[in-house]
Amino acid sequence: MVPLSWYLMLAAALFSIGLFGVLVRRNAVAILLGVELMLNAVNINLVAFWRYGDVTSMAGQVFTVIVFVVAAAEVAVGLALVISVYRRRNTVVADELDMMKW
Amino acid sequence: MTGEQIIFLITAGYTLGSGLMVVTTRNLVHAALWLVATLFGVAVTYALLNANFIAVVQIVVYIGAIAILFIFAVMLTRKDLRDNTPQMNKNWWVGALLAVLTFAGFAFLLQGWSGFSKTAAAIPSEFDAVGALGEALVSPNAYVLPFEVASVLLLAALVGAVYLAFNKK
Amino acid sequence: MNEWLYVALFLIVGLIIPIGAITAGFIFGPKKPNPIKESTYECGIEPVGEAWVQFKAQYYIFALVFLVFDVEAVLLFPWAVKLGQLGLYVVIEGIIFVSILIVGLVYTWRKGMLEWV
Amino acid sequence: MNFWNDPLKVAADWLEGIFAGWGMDAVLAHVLVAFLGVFLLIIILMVLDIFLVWVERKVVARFQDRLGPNRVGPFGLIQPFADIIKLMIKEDTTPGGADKVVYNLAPILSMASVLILWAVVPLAPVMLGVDLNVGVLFLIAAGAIGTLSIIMAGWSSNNKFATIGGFRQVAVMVSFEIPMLAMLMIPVIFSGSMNMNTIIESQNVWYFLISPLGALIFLIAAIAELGRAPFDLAEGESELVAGFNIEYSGMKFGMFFAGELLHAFTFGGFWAILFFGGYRFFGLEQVSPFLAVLILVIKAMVGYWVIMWVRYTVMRIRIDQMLAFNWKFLTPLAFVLVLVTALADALLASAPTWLYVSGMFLANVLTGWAALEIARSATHKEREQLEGAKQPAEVSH
Repeated sequence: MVPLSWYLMLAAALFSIGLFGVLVRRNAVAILLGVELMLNAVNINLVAFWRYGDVTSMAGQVFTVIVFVVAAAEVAVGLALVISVYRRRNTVVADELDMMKW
Repeated sequence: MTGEQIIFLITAGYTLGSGLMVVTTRNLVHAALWLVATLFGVAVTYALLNANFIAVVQIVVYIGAIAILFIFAVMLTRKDLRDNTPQMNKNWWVGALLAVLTFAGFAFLLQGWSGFSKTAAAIPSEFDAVGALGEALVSPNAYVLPFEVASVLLLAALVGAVYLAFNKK
Repeated sequence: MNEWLYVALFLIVGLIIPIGAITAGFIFGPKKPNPIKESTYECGIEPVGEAWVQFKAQYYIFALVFLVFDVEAVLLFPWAVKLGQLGLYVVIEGIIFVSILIVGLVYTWRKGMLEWV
Repeated sequence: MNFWNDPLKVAADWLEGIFAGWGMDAVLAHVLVAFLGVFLLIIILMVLDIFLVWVERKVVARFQDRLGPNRVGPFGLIQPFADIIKLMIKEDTTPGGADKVVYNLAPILSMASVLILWAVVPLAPVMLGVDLNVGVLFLIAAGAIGTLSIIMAGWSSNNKFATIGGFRQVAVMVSFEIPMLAMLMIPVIFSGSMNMNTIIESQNVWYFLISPLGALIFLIAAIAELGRAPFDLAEGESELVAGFNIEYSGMKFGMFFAGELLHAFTFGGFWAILFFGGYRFFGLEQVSPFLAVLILVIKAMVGYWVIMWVRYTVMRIRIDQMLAFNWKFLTPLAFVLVLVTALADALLASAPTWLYVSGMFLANVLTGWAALEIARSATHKEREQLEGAKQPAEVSH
């Protein structure tokens, strides 16, 4: 039997990988890819807690489904922003998007 | 070591390995394809956790829609696709350090938690998870409000994204 | 173990069969590559430019609308399962849920984003 | 329990007994037997797939008033095997600059996404396949892998026609996935389950009779999902040369081709399962599992024939027409139909069967008629706007 800790560690590792991607990538699309990894790590936790807690209480699965919705919305708007910026500035490198800095 | 544990370890290794490829691959289309591989591994994890509905939805929504959207977006912004500039920040090691510290922090925090190495009880044989999820999503004293708000959120995302991607100025 | 084991078996066999077929093709087929053979096909003329053409943003819009409705439809499945047992108010919830998103479709339509050209 | 009533179980028990006799672990023996069963099923499917090539060519020949393959073997039956040998001994070229791994992975995934669909197909009352409680969504999940394989094939070929063809195909496939998802909800609403077998078991009246419009929309969406005419713009020879698979040759092209045929047959089967009672046919399925499988195959063949009939009768439509048709007509209609069905189901819940069926049928017909009327008046208005003022009276409408 797999103990809960294994799933939690998997989720933590995946979250850290996603965080690494978000922090170091220069391309805005790649940063969003990292965000997806982090959201998935959260979902693994939610489903694991559902399975290892009270199975008849569906809160874990409901929240997972809601996270799917949030992820979809995030990707839709995030990528639309990237495309919009690309059409105006002709770049998707996050460092060069410094218009709002001053 | 039981068969289930072996399957879990293979899945976890596969998921984390492809996750690492997502954040390190230079070619963005490859990164998106590695993301698909990671998402598939996560779907297998859900299947191992007996969350059938979530596992299938993971594939339908993430691989079927979100990954496709990513690939389309990469093709639309393709100027930076094959350029020779570095794909990572100059001080990437700070990010790496932070990520490792985050992981260590999680591990440390979880280690002290009493329920950390809990094992799962068997699912009751007559339990209908999909039906229970449906009931939870629609019954007024459970999660009907998040269910409806999800719709509003999707509407906002659609309107916002359409507006953003297409305001011609 | 659960029923996904059998799905995994289907996946494994489903991967083995095409890999085997392609490998057989690789073994039996001749292998005499040359640059002309390897050049990409373009209606009989020399390939012009590179293959990574710029795509129009319309592809993104359709994928976007698809994503939103995909998530919506998936959310409706648990609703559909429970429909027969819970009565009329569940149907009304579903109607509200769908109509909110139809508003989004109408907005996209009105903005002229559902046109291909 | 004898072989004719439950062949799979008898064979599995027999084999497991043999493996146990060799001193094998019981779980391992079970998995091994299951593996062999799956392998056998998929081999049968591949042989059927080869046979489908002949069926398709013969049928299209009849539609186009030709004879079709008739030289190799009786009625040309050996023709597809000759084709296979040709594909196998053909050179497998990889275009220069192609992304090799992705390029080779795409046909494999394309075929696998079709084969894995058979995991959830209930062949007979005792051969349920995988008894998955989310079987209906599994259909879409496998389709997602297929979509991905097309994007991979188109992108990795390093050919602009392949890339554009692949992206167009994917845009159409994902668009038509929405009405298909919505129409999958209709059997789910009636049966209260996403399990394929429960859906079949609860079809005392074919769902086609309860929801004819749903069956029709599902068929249209399935044809688009398959990328067949009239929605086969990926193969638009005049515009895109051959679409996403232009650079593929030999067995890799064969995988795409065979995958498409088997996919069509599979969706014929799913059409039969979801709307025509699957393996059920007036109690005949209880006689013998073999008869039940035969019934399912015949129904799937009929579904496949309908798909071919559409393919060879209707002309190809343009991508803008296709997407407009989907998003401005089919998707709203599909969702309205789901809501109408849900509402009628709730209202007619306590009605006797005949009233329920006729009420549902009427609701469907009314919805379809209203949708057609709205579309007609809207297109008339649009045409008037485009063509300016009304034409002289002698032009009939």
